[in-house]
Amino acid sequence: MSTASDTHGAAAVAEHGDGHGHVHHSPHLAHHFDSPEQQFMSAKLGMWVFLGTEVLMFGGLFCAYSVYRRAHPQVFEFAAHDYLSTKLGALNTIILITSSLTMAWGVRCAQLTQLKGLKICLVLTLMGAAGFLVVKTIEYTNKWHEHVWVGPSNRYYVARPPITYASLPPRTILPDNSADANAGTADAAQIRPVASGAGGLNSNYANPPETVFKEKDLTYDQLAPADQKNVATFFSIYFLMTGLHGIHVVVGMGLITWILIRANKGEFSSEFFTPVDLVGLYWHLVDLIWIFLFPLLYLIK
Amino acid sequence: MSSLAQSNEIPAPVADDVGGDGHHPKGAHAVPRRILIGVYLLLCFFTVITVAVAQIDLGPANIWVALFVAVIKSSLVVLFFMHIWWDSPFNGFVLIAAMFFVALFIGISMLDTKEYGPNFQAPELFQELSGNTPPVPTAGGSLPAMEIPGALAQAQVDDLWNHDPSKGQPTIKTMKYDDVVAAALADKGDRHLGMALFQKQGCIKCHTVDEKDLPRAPYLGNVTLRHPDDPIYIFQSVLQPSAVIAPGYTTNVFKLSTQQDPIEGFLVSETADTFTVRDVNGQVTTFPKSFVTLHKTRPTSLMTEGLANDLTVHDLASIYAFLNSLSHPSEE
Amino acid sequence: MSSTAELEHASPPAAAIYLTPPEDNYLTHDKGVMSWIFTLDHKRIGILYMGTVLSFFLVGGIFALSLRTELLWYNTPDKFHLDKELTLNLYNNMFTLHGAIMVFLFIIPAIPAIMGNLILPIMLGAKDVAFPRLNLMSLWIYWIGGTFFLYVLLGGVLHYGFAMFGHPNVNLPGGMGLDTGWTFYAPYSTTKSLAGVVPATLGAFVVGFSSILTGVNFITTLHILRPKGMTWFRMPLFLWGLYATSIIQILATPVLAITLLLVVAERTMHVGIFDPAIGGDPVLFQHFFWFYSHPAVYIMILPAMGVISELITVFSRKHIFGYNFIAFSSIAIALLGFLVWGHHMFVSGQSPMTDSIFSFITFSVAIPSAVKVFNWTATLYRGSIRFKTPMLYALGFILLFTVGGLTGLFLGALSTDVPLHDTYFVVAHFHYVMMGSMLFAFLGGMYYWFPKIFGKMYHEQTGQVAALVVFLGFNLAFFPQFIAGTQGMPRRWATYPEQYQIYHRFSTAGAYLMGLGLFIVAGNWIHALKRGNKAPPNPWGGNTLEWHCTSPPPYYNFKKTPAVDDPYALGAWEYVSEEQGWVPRHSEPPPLAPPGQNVAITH
Amino acid sequence: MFMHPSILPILADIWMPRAASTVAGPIDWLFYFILYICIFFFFLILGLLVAFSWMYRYQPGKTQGPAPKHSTALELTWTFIPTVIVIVIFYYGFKGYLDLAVPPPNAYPVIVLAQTWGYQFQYPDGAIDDVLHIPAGRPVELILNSKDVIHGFYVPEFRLKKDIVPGRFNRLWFQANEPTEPDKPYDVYCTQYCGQGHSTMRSTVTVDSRIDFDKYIYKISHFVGPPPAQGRHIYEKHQCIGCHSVDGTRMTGPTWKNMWGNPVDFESGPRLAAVDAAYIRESILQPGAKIVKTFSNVMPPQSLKDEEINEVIAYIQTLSDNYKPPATTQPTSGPATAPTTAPSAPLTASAGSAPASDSTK
Repeated sequence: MSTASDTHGAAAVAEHGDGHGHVHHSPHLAHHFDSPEQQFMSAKLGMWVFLGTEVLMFGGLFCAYSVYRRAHPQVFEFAAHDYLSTKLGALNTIILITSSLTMAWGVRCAQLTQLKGLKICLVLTLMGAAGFLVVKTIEYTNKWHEHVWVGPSNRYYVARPPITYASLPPRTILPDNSADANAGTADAAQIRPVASGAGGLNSNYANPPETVFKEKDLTYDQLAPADQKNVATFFSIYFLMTGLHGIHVVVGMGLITWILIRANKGEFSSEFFTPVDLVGLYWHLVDLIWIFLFPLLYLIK
Repeated sequence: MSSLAQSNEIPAPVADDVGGDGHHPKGAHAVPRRILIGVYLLLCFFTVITVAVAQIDLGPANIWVALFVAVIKSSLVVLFFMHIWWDSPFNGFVLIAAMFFVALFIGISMLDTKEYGPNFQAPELFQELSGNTPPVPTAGGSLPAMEIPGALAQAQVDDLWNHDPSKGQPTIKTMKYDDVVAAALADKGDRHLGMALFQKQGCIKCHTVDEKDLPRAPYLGNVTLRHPDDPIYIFQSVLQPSAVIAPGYTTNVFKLSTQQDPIEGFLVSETADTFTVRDVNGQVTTFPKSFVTLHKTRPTSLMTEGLANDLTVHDLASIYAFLNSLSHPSEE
Repeated sequence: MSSTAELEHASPPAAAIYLTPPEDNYLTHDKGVMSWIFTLDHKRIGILYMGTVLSFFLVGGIFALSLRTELLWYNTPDKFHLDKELTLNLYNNMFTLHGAIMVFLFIIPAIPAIMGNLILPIMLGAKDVAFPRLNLMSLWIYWIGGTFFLYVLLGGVLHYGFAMFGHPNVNLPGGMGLDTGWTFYAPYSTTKSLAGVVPATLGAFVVGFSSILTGVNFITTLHILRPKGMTWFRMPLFLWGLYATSIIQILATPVLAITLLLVVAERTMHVGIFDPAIGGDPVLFQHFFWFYSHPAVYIMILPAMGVISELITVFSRKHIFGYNFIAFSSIAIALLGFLVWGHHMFVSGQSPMTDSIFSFITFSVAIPSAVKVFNWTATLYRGSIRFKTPMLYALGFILLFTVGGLTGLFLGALSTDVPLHDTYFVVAHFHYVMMGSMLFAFLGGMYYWFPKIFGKMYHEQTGQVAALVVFLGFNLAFFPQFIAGTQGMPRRWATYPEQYQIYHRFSTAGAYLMGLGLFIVAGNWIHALKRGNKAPPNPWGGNTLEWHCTSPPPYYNFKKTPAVDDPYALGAWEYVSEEQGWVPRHSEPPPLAPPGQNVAITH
Repeated sequence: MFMHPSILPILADIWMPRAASTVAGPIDWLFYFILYICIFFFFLILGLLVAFSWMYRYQPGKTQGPAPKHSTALELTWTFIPTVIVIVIFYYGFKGYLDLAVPPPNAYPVIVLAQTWGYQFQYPDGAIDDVLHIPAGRPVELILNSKDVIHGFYVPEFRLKKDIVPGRFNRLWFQANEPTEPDKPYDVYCTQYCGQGHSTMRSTVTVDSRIDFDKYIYKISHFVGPPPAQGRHIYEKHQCIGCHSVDGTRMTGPTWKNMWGNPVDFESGPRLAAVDAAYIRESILQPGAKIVKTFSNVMPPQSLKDEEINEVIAYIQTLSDNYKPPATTQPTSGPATAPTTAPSAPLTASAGSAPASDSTK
């Protein structure tokens, strides 16, 4: 860990050692840094650490996704296949990748003091982001019209109290108040594994019945009872993931606009382009997350 | 502003414990055009690939392929668009560390939810370690020996049987049902003889009197508690087994599409998609309802008629006395 | 280990002490409220944190005392003929708010945000943290988060205040107190609870971001702003502690953020991830929550360990024993701390396999902790120990941490955890670790750096007496809870079977005693602020960089950064007098500075 | 192999309560094993601190001897020893835990159904009670379900604890060999915070001899009486009693006193002119449908059979002041003669009557 960071200060020292006179007169140098490079590197390190926290934040949602997909694979097949459009997803992927390219290009322009190119790239990136949001809005409105929104506004929303062992089928066929005490001794011992089958115990993690629907597409009725309860959950996860990502896109647009304004004032040059670089990093992270969201949500077949 | 003013005359701290080239400040490397374009084309290419692969059904492999492609794409973005290729390795390390902890988080949470399977039994590993392994269902025919608490030796059984006071009296098969019952009600019976008969007549082969045993017929350890002051019920069950069938002991017959000979026994339990049946040998079978081609219940009990034909009324009463004593051991 | 070699041949400390005239230090540099609220100076931000955090500590403490009072009788509602429903709810609110405020608003920010901000850059020899604006932002974010909690608090006070006089339906929108326990366990928090779960979770969410930003700031500062000579293995151990803490803050807190967002979503939109009624899994919530909240325990204790390492070595006038092992054990604890969250779920229906894995890793965390304790003890060996107030707290810390750590063995072992889980044994255990250890380190550190921060000396004897009172009070309050817990007293109970009453009586008495001690501490500080003697630059003879500048430090900490070497080469200082404190050896004691004129002590 | 606590009697007295289950032995042994380790290390540290503080305290004029900055040998020693110790502790904890984890196949299963704020124990033959009775000397397996939020099941004397998680089926098993003394059952505590009544959510567990247990099961599974008495029985055994009073006092839920036939206001929706069977039935099956004013819905839906619901309704009717018992029905509290189909055991409305099999003999 130390070695890595030590290579940081390097440029700083060397640069400082070279004694470029202009270093101390750089208008962007904060008082507690000794060289623009040091400032630049700390800015970048800080940004990367922050991006790390972003990754972990999304990690929570990915965890929920993984757990539920493992528990209810057929739900994910059914819902994704019937309600998510691969075309729109792929379109959005391309849009984001393109905007990533323009952003990276913008950074390049800033590094080479090509302000005009920088502005063009930023505008293109903004357009990409807007395009992405437009497509997302189309998808969301479709979901709204198909009544597969979050929670109770989802047509598959099932709210019933958690299934209790006492209410499981096996108990109903045991004698009501039994003339037969061993119904409770050996019988119940035999009951347990059976009752824990599909739709039985631990409905959250019950394996779907082995009846295979591979040939034709799943319909809701073909889902195991335990799974039917979780169709709404899939859409919750879908909306949470894409929603949080969408929020990041909106924030990114705000940042890019801010950079654009500063670029208009001609603030950036090969001497000072930190903000452009940082916003670039942020924007690429947004792209990065989508690169994972797309196959996980849209390509379940 | 004051800070800037001051900053001019301040010789600021500088790090000396580091090396590296001073000419290209790290991360400030301007990415060549062709690399940008090339990476972009690669990304688009992989997007097409992943969509295409998703159309092919590889079973569980699909998701892994998709994730693999996603990892390639993301590393392209990280390395070139995000400059890690030229940047200080530590920045990349930060990202990798973050990914690692996400993997950790997901991995362990999945391990738990996966481990917590739908089946109630703890995983075999733990059963072996803890030594509590469930009993293997006995194969057809071979019955595990069942003991009455303080069972009699064969000699004692024979002895009691030979000195049965009621020897020579008319046996039950020569009498009418109502007379037998009436007579038996009058007789107090001898519970030791009853115990001997319980063993000799083979009641014990199916009827358990110790709850630790796996029952193949209604448990009799506390039968007179469940039917207090109702010896008639007991007598009837002995003389006419099929007249009243104890709840849970109706004989079910299932014909399955998967096998030739039918499954016959007591219905232990039933879920949305499965039946579980325990046959007369105590063997338990569970099968999905979808296999069942025919399901009917027998009107008669598995207990054959006339087991008591060669006994006398006194013997019958003795068996009741014995069962009664099982329920009330206190009254020695 | 090459660094150890460096330490051997460390040159004597350069004593470039630069005395700015008293009227130009960071306290007096700018005037006016605005100059504080918008300050970018890490020391001022630290002071602002100190004010806010301590006032939240007061609130949490009041809740603690009131719930201890309720527990004086095993059947409070019946005994005083109170409305049972109301009393129980009130108690649930009290312990929840006590926990939530203490954890999110006091313990977690206390040492990193207060002392980290005040001391870290000076100790490092930097002029400020890497991102002063970000630093100020994290303070403001903390304030915003705190306001959420205050809103919940106000809601509770209104609701129950009116309810006592027969108006049960007076509510702020979504804010009638908080009754879920600070753990927000689903599905109670997401379905049944009628309290202000949403504002409270949002509050914790926001405060979490303040903690994240602080972590980002510290990590960058420690990586980039280390001046000439400050190699990784010349960093004072307090900085190692803060570094480890920052790692946890940036890696764990985001998961808390997403968890709390999910709770809010669950409550408002019924997304069905945690609520079993709509297909969710409550145990999954516990995985989410403890993935943050167990490492959070180390956010609380690691900087405390750093503080103790400083105090022990300075007041026993001796080089810290086993520097590398202490430094690495901090990192080891930080990383292992991420792999043990499941030991909070041994009885929650987690799979036996997972239980066993977590139990094993949990025990492995015990080892670095033990190493630290042994090293601190060994540091005393052949020292010349001065029992100033900070040292008393340090010794108290070692004892309390030993008890807390050892009782952790009971809870880490799978089978003994079963009867002890969720009983007062656990309550006592984590109060010994989080409250006892962390609070003692915090108070010790406050006393230790008080002269440096404010330039005033506190009253020594009062400080020592207060330390003893707090120590006795603490043990009286929490040791009986071990016994109560073993006997089976469950936690979070407002009424309880009579046989436990005796332990609660002791506990409450101890709580009051401790409260008294803390009031003496507060009085001591306030008195010192008003009319304490002027503090010398180095009252304790410490050799870390903050003692190389004036007390209070100038606005830019250092005009000329002193050359750095072994931070624990204490032999380089010698004691002169109360007024001048310690000065570099082989140099004539400096003449007393005439007012308004600065004197440089040159080497 | 167990180290008996009486090695340190004082400690043994104040720590664990009496051990009443077969699983308690190993747990206690490990507990005291760790306890002795803790005591050793605590006094080791304490002794060192005190000794050093005294020997090396600051004395004017006393010069400070040279001391090592570090000693790798020492470091390794006090890294290695704790490692060994914790591994040993982990091993025994792991072993004991496995015995807890896997019930023997012939365990006697009892279903524990928790809801805010009480327990309901269901025996294999369908008998239901709000206190737990178990047979002595026989492995018992508890199957824990919750109707609403997470609860806990904790019996200190058995050293047993498990959370009761809705949607999951946690199990625990144990064997108690000694019957409890009469009227001295063990306590059952809820250990997972579950809201307002958390601290009042308690029950008891009684260990019966085999024969007493059979009698008990027989008694509670053959309760027979006229509908109102049945209703009262359900009221007690299905935890209604936890939230609804029958004497007019306000509890978590509305009182049943004078509820029948009287108007009732709701948090939302029109006022109901007179409480009738339909309303009560709905409130039992879907508690959230209509919420009485000034109350909040903490009641989970109840899974009662139709006849049981009717019996509850019949009982509620008897609670209104203007209730006139039909000439045919007998007073609800008095002994009720059983139908001929049922065993001829005179039983009273409350389950606390004399054991049935006594009266049969």
